[in-house]
Amino acid sequence: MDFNTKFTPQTWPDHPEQATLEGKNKFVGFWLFLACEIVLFASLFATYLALKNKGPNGMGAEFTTQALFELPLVFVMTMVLLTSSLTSVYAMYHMKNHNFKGTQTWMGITVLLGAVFLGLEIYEFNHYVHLGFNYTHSAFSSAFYTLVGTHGAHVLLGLCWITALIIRNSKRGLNLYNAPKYYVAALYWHFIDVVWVFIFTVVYLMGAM
Amino acid sequence: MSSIAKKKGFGATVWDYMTTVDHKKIAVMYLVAGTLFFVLGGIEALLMRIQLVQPNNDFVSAGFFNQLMTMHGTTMIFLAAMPLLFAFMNAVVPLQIGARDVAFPFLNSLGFWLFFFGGVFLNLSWFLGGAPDAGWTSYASLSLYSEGHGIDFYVLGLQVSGAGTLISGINFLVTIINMRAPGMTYMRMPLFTWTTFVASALILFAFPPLTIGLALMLFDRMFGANFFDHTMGGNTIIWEHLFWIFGHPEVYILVLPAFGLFSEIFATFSRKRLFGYSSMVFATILIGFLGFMVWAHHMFTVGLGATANAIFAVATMLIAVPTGMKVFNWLLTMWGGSIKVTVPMLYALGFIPSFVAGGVTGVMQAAAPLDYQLHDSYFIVAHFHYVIVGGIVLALFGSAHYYWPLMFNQMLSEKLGKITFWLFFIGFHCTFFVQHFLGLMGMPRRVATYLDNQGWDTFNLISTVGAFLMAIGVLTLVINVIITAVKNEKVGRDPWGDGRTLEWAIPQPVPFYNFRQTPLVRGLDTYWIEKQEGNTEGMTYAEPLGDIHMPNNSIIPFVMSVGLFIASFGALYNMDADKGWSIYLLIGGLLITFISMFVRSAKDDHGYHLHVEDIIAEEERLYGKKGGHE
Amino acid sequence: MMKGLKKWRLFGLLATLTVFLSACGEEYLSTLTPAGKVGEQQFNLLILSTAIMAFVIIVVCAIYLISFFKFRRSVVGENVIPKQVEGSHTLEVIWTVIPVILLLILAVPTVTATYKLGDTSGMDAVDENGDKQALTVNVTAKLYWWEFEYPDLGIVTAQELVVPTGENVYFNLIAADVKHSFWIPAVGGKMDTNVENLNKFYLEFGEESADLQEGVFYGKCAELCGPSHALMDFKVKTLARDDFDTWVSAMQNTADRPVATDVQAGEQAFVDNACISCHATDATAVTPDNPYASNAVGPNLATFGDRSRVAGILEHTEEEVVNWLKHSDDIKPGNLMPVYEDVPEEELEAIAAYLMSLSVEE
Amino acid sequence: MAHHGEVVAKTATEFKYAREQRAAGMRMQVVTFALMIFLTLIAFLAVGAGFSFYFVAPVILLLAGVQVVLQLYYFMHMNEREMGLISFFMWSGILVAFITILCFVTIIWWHNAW
Ligand code: HEA
Ligand code: HEA
Ligand code: HEC
Ligand code: CUA
Ligand SMILES: [Cu+2]
Repeated sequence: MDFNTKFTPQTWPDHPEQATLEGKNKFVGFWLFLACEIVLFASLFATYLALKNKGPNGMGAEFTTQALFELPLVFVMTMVLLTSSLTSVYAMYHMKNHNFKGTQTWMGITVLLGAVFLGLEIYEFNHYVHLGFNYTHSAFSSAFYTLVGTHGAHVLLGLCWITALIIRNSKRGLNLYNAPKYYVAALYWHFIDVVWVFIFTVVYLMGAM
Repeated sequence: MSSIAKKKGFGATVWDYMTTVDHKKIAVMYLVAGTLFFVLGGIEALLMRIQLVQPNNDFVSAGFFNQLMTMHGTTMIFLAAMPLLFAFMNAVVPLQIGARDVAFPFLNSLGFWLFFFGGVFLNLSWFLGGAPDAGWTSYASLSLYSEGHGIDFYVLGLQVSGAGTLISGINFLVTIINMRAPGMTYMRMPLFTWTTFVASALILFAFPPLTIGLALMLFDRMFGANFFDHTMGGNTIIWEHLFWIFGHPEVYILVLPAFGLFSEIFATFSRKRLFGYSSMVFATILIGFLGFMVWAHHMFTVGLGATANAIFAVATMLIAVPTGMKVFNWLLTMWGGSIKVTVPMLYALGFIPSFVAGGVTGVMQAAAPLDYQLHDSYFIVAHFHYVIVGGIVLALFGSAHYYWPLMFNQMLSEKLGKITFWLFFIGFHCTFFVQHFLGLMGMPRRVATYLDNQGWDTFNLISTVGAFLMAIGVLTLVINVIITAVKNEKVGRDPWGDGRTLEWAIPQPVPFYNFRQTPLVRGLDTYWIEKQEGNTEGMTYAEPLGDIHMPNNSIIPFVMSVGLFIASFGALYNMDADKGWSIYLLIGGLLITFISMFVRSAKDDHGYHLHVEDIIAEEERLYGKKGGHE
Repeated sequence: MMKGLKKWRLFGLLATLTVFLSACGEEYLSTLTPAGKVGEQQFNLLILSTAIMAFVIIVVCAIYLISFFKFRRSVVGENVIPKQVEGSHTLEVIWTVIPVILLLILAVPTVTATYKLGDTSGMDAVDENGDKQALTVNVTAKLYWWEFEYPDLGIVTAQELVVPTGENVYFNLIAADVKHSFWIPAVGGKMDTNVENLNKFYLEFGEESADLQEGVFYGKCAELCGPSHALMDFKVKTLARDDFDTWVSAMQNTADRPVATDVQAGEQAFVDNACISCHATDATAVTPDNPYASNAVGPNLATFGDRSRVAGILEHTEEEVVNWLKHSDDIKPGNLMPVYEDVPEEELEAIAAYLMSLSVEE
Repeated sequence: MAHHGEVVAKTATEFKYAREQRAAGMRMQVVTFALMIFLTLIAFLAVGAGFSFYFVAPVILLLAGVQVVLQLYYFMHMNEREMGLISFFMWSGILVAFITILCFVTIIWWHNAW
């Protein structure tokens, strides 16, 4: 059983992502990477919380979270991203059933939803900048854009990655070489969602109060 | 396969190293690069010590001194101590656990080249307008105020090399989790593997705060962000926390593998199983955990409030308990053993009193109100050189002698080794012991000079003399290496005679696939067990001789790192208004990196299979006899 | 009986340590010769912890030496295979419990002292008339000099802190540019001057500084702050309360001090060269605080004649003042005062003489 | 390498069983998803309703915590066997994250006495 083995749904292993040593390494390594990302984002969250609403000369910033954030937009973004998490679960479901077309399709839908999310975020940032709340405006603005922007950058990276996977593998079907790749990409996508849960809670909801 | 048919010639060798993914060759590269940076950092230290030899000295200017001091600390920690430890981890850990290579050979190479180019980038600052000068801690207010590009070199250089470290850390974790030979349970892993494991876990959690801190600093300097600019609502204490949340675990990242190395040496040369193995493992993990709860002991005088100081003080003191466990276990390993004083053992013997002395001054500093006096004084400098030089550097030198036969199939001269040890050891105590008193006598650290009549002159003189003794010691080691290389006498397997762990069971020179057949591990100290049972083969095998799957060499890690190296210059000069061209460097560099990444992911790389005939042929080439099982 | 002996031994150890440690260092600078309650408390912690640590080192070294000398291969025999012991639970308990006890002995006074030294509530204590009881000093650290403002007394000075002995003196600490750290080793441990927020702490000055070698305690900047970090010294003059009160009234009367005739030329030069734009010569010229640090550009020179050093480091002579005016950038690299190389020598000398005359002491 | 298993085909019953198991698992995932949507709604509504910050903040943080656990344990399968070590690392990361954030929301701006 190796990369070149051709599988049928009946012969496809239960855990294709971990059926080879390489796959298993990738799997464990990626989880560890995610553990590392937790601390990475924690550092950004911590910085954001310390600098929230802080402006020139330590006074309150001229823009505050209350004045700035618009929850309806955030709500839509949240729903879109949560849904994309489910669609990637569907993709993995089909992957485990050795249904390549299903995998590709659901991954594709995930990418589309991710792109919508990213579009909304860009729209949001653009809106704030037009209000005068740009990156160099205050410590608060720097911290806000850096935290949310880092998440956005992760989304962007995820989009590129999954798109590349879809295209690169479009002609060859599932095998033990690419199954782990799909799997960790899906993990990554879930993690992006996890981070967003905290962003909408800590940044937007708690900010809007 | 082609990689067996060895190409000859200098160019081919260089190319081989540039593209290699073999952990043993990467270990050699870490060793060479780390040593170069160590000597560089040492020379910086010597220059500082010359400047401080007498009051009001003007051997170097104040600004230059600050650069020396900053680069000395940064180089030693990031570019010397850590890579040298990585050298031994790479050389030893896969062999200790019975693996053919690390989990991600490609990433292993990438980790090295990122570290290397990050380090080169940082050091090029000397020639490009001045090195960073805000201390290795680079506290935000001063580092934002600092003119020129020094701090930018620091930020970008550490960012690049830090990425390499993180990659290596994950790599070791996965290797140890997934690649252990059959029978090698967690509680049978040699202690160096265990400490590598825990240190890598610390890397996993400690480097992200540094990455973020550096990024924020970069954004402040490059894009006008305001994280640390208090006039815009920023806060410099954020940097201090981020730095120390990283910085404190970092010192355990350094010292834990050193502990592991000494554990191997103690057991080997006491001819005895490591005393209290399971408590050693437990202590290692506990130190790792506690290491994340104490960082604010570097910030007692920052004004965090009495409660925070009290909590962090007590938490810090707790670390003495697991560390003490280790010390006593080492002592009890010797107790009842058969101690042979070889050069590695000499280093281990020198380590105990030196490290304990450094450790206990650490506990003194943990007493917050006392630290109000000690902080930022030479007492601190004494403390951390006692633990670092007395712990890590002694471990590195000791292990260099210990593992030299494993890595190069040659033995360093024991006679010269002893001379090295005594010169270095005496020099070390001479340099740093008196610094405790300098600190107590009111001498702040990081001073480029000092006025006379403050009672500090004699001790500073002694300290400088000691530094030169250390330098002579290091030179002796270098000479020893050269002589040994020229002599080129092969020593073969288990040259110390008392090897206990799997790495000593492998025939020398180690073939590039490490184990012809994956070994079966039947207990702690496998090789010792096999030897006791009279197994001349040195190991029991878990599988019949068969094809071996090997990874392909690749130049991509090198190219990717070069790309980031170039991009770093672009980012750096992009901060100057008059250097419009820099943006092309930035984009070009990033393009190189991204394209190589793309090539890597788009081009399938399944590695290759080494067939039984190839293995037998290779063993014949190496050992001159018929390879493989009869 | 045993107990008594042990106590006595401990005492003996402590006494020897104290003598040994206090033999090092200069009285006006060393943490080993504490002058004041804060410093003493910290010194006591030093002695206590050193004793504990000495004990630890002795125990470790004892086991170490015994095992080394008893179990060398040359002693036990070349071919002996030692017993491969796994470990010992009893021993493990022992070497966990004893260090924990030792640490407790250290931790209790540590925590107590942390809270005690951290208690700055006395700063705002008032008597029945609503007057502040304790002396408060606002310290602003700047690239490479120190300003000391006495907010309740309406006076300000620089480079040399003057304080009364025998009472708690409270400090508000801040930096105007980059982070520094305020440290008077002989009197008590340091505290950082941050840029974004006030730090508070107190010290107690136990003895008058007049008897010291230069009549002052030495103060240091203990946080790297640039090229002249090493030279960012200040001095502390401690006076009995009465003398301090006298000094304060003298300070409060520096506004319209007559200038002695022989230095009037110097004063003129001081004004003509626009020194006055950075340096006040009036101790009541308290610069308005921005929300954070004081706004003063250069040190207040109202008591320059009373200082013991020029710019914190040079000898206090007129020649050195002239030297400073001509070469301040060499003397303290990176400092923010312009150089006056082109001003005629006589003029500089006159300025020096004038500055030396600025005094509030007899 | 040593880990090469043989290609084994499932029997028809095994195959059917596995399929059904996975389908059941997928239904579970959809329930999880519904739950997450529901929790999100509650969080937004709680904020919209304008209760006191000190009441709402802990509640929505708790909801976020629950959601994350759902994501990790169901969507990302951290509940499965052989995930012990990985859970250990994830929770260690969460611990470090927690301490970091706790520190930054407390002592960063608390400059006062030592
Ligand atoms: C390898 C590196 C290393 C190691 C292992 C340590 C180990 C320890 N360090 Fe050190 N430390 C540094 C490197 C290291 N340190 C560096 C580089 C700095 C300065 C950074 C800078 O500012 O530039 C620093 C600074 C530093 C400070 C800040 C000082 C200041 O700036 O004000 C403190 C304060 O608590 C401290 C404490 C400790 C403690 C308690 C330990 C403990 O882990 C020690 C534990 C060991 C023992 C105690 C000995 C063995 C134990 C026994 C024999 C048992 C019995 C003992 C007792 C009961 C006490 N260290
Ligand atoms: C791994 C860490 C490490 C190591 C090994 C060392 C090693 C040494 N350090 Fe350390 N040091 C630090 C980490 C380290 N240091 C850190 C983190 C700081 C704080 C920086 C800061 O404040 O920001 C510091 C600061 C520091 C100071 C205080 C500076 C100040 O506060 O102003 C001093 C002063 O004496 C000093 C001295 C030394 C000396 C003499 C050695 C010696 O052990 C060095 C011995 C080595 C040599 C002497 C090599 C010489 C070799 C040759 C000459 C051979 C030449 C050969 C060929 C050409 C082939 N160091
Ligand atoms: C731009 C502002 C500026 C001007 C103008 C200026 N100084 Fe200064 N001066 C400073 C600063 C800042 C320092 C503190 C330097 C240090 O110690 O780092 C200082 C320090 C001094 C000191 C040492 C103070 C002490 O307490 O020890 C003297 C004396 C002095 N200046 C005299 C003068 C004279 C005389 C002139 C005019 C000829 C002058 N200064 C002009 C800013 C200025
Ligand atoms: Cu101011 Cu150092
Ligand atoms: Cu520390």
